[in-house]
Amino acid sequence: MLERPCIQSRGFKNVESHGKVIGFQVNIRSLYYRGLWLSQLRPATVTVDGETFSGDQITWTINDVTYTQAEMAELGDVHWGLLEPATLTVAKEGGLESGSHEIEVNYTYSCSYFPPVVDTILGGTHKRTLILV
Amino acid sequence: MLERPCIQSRGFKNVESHGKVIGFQVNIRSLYYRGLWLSQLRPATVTVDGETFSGDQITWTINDVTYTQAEMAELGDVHWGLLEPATLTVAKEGGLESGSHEIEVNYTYSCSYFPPVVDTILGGTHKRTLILV
Amino acid sequence: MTNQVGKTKPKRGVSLYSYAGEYGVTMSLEDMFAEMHDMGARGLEILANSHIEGYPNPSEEWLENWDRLIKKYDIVPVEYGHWVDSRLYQGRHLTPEESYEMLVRDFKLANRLGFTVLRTKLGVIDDELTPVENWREFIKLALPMAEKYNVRMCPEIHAPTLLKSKMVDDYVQLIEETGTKHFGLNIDFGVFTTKTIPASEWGPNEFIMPESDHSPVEDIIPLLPYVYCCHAKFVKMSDDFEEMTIPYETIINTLIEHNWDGYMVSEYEGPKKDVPGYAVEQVRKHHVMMKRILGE
Amino acid sequence: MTNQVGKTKPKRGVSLYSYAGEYGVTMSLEDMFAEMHDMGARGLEILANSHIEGYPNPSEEWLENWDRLIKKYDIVPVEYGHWVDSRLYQGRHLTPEESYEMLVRDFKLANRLGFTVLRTKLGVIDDELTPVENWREFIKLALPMAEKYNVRMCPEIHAPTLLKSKMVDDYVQLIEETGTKHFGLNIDFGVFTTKTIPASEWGPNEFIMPESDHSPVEDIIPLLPYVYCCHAKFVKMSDDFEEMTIPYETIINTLIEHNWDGYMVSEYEGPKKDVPGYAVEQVRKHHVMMKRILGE
Ligand SMILES: [Mn+2]
Ligand SMILES: [Mn+2]
Repeated sequence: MLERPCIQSRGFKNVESHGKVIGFQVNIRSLYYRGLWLSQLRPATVTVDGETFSGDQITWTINDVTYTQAEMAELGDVHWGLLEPATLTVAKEGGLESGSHEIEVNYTYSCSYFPPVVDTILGGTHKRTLILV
Repeated sequence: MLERPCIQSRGFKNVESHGKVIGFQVNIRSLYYRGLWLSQLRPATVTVDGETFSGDQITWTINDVTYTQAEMAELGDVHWGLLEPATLTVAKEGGLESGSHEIEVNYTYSCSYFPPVVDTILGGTHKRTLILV
Repeated sequence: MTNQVGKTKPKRGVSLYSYAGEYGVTMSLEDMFAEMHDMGARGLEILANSHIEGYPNPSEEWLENWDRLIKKYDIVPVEYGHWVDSRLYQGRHLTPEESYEMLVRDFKLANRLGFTVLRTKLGVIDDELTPVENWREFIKLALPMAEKYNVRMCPEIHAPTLLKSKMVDDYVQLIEETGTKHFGLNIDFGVFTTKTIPASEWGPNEFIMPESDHSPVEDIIPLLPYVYCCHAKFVKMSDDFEEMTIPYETIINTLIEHNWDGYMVSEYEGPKKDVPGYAVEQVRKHHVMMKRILGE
Repeated sequence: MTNQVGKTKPKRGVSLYSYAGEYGVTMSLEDMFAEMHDMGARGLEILANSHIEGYPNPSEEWLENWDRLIKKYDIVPVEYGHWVDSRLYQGRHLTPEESYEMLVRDFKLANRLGFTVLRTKLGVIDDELTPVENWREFIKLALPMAEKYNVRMCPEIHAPTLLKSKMVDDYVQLIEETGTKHFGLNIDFGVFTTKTIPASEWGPNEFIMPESDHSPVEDIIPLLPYVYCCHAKFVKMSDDFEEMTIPYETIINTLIEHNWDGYMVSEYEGPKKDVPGYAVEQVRKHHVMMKRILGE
């Protein structure tokens, strides 16, 4: 099952490419009561131990397909379901050290049946301390 | 998933036979960390709103097979797994009324790697208020 | 009032929205169906975007499991919640053609899953929740396909909207003008709210519906021919099985008197949805109440 | 001490017992495997009676899913916990033949699932945890089948038992007398406990292990040839990744010095197992510590 918070502890790890650690990954689940089309999402930022990442430093992997945040804005027919955690991959050379890390994830999304003003309000900042082994 | 308490709310209902309500059912899960052979179990009692049922007034249904409590004492090769709630069917003519009910379930079980004295101690009484629709 | 045996009556169901705080964390789709079965609440509302894994393209495996669960728990698929997400792309609204495509995609899926009523949520353009300007255009465009796939599009009439309002008049006008049986209304009983619970009962992160004017229950009567499903919205059940904010006895008796026999699907929108088991118990209490008023 | 690169070292794993408070409620088998994968903790201990659905006769479907998960999460099946439930029937002990049958049933299943070490829990007859009188008889009876199914039966040496004790001597004697490679020991690091956490940290319904004598770490050295797996028991990890009750640095360095390269499977036995996420975080901290001491 998913963990209750937005930020999941399962899936938190460094990622390697060609034998080099190129970043880290953290999984999130949507706390909204319905799934979202990718184009409804506004770009996320991820802050780890005070350092903030944004834009093309972050990709989203949903159902085994990876998207840049720029691509997502155009994808009105790909859906992020409630049972599918999204993997945020954050480009950070060398990754994170083994130990405790303060993670913050921020994003908002549009909701057409609410007044237009909510599109930059729904969602928000989620925080959790995670342990990287 | 299972609910955390021993006494589950899902599955609480009256049971009919040939158009007559002949009793009620309540599901329990084992809170012990390992599953149990049916012969390890000591007969359960169920108390509902102060009225206690025991012995052959109660059957256990595990994995779609129903056992009397007398039969269970001899079944050393049938296993009650942790992911399988047991359905206790309690014979009570007319069943229970729609509304709120205080349920207590009591049973113990043997545990061979602990001193023999624990066989009447492990387990015990579980209580929960359930709503019958 | 004693309800006569044999008379046409509203039926009981559940919107799975009620269990939103547990879904995926402590309850699966099957767990929610099992709850309904225990309560004799046969009528199901799902939210397409929430409860269909792989939406909008569920796998064959998921569909087979759906069929199995519907049968196992004796569920009647009633209402399929979906959205025309008009602000799908930042900076513009969907065109009528895009909205049409979005609707038809859901007609097909709803039909495959056995639903005949759609809770069709339209995008809005202002704080008064006025629907997008081109709604008539794409709804009319979609009517033939709604007929083909045997579904009724029903905007939800939800507080703060009143039953006597321009919005409802506009929807009724479209129905009468076209004579369609494939566009109607979902009435959310929240429009009849006469009381609120103390703000202190809500948690710090919970959304509290602002107080607003309410409609008298009798205002539903002229609309009933167009009402294909109701949201039996509720906020708090007392320990003696009374709902604390909405005049349920009057509502249900009005529906009975006027021979309305659709489904009332429980929609829990009170506090503590995130507390495991809390919403589940609230829905059970809600059905004890409805069963008593219905004389079941 | 700096651990030399390339030297034979103990390996890290997890006993799923650690997640007992979450299993079936907030975690599935797959969730537990995913946790292990995140931690690079490849060695798996299951408890047969807990983690095999349909035990002792899992379905083909379950077995196929097992194989898929083992592969997907790069898991090494290490230790299979099982029991000879000597008081299976009220009023009598199992006969040697019945115990033998119970063992062999598990040999076959363990072998099918890929395990080579068994944590074989024997029934006891008194408060000192003396094993049943006929244990030698059925263990010897089972040795040929253990060889056939490539498994090692290992009673767990667990506090309050000491490493220098008649019980351990008896087990070692059987090994030396028979020369078998299919009977050995599992050492639970709880035997090295030097401190306890305050009783106030435990909840009202939690079992607190009574204090008892402990073994010095070096007492494990002569036993190492017979130790096929260790329970890396722990009770509390501090926020700076120290275990509060057991001298881990000494234990792991002793194992390294003596070239013991089996699996240490984390076994969390501290407070708050029922608090979602708590044990999960404790196990992660435990692996941060083990990784550091191992110099990984
Ligand atoms: Mn509603
Ligand atoms: Mn142990």
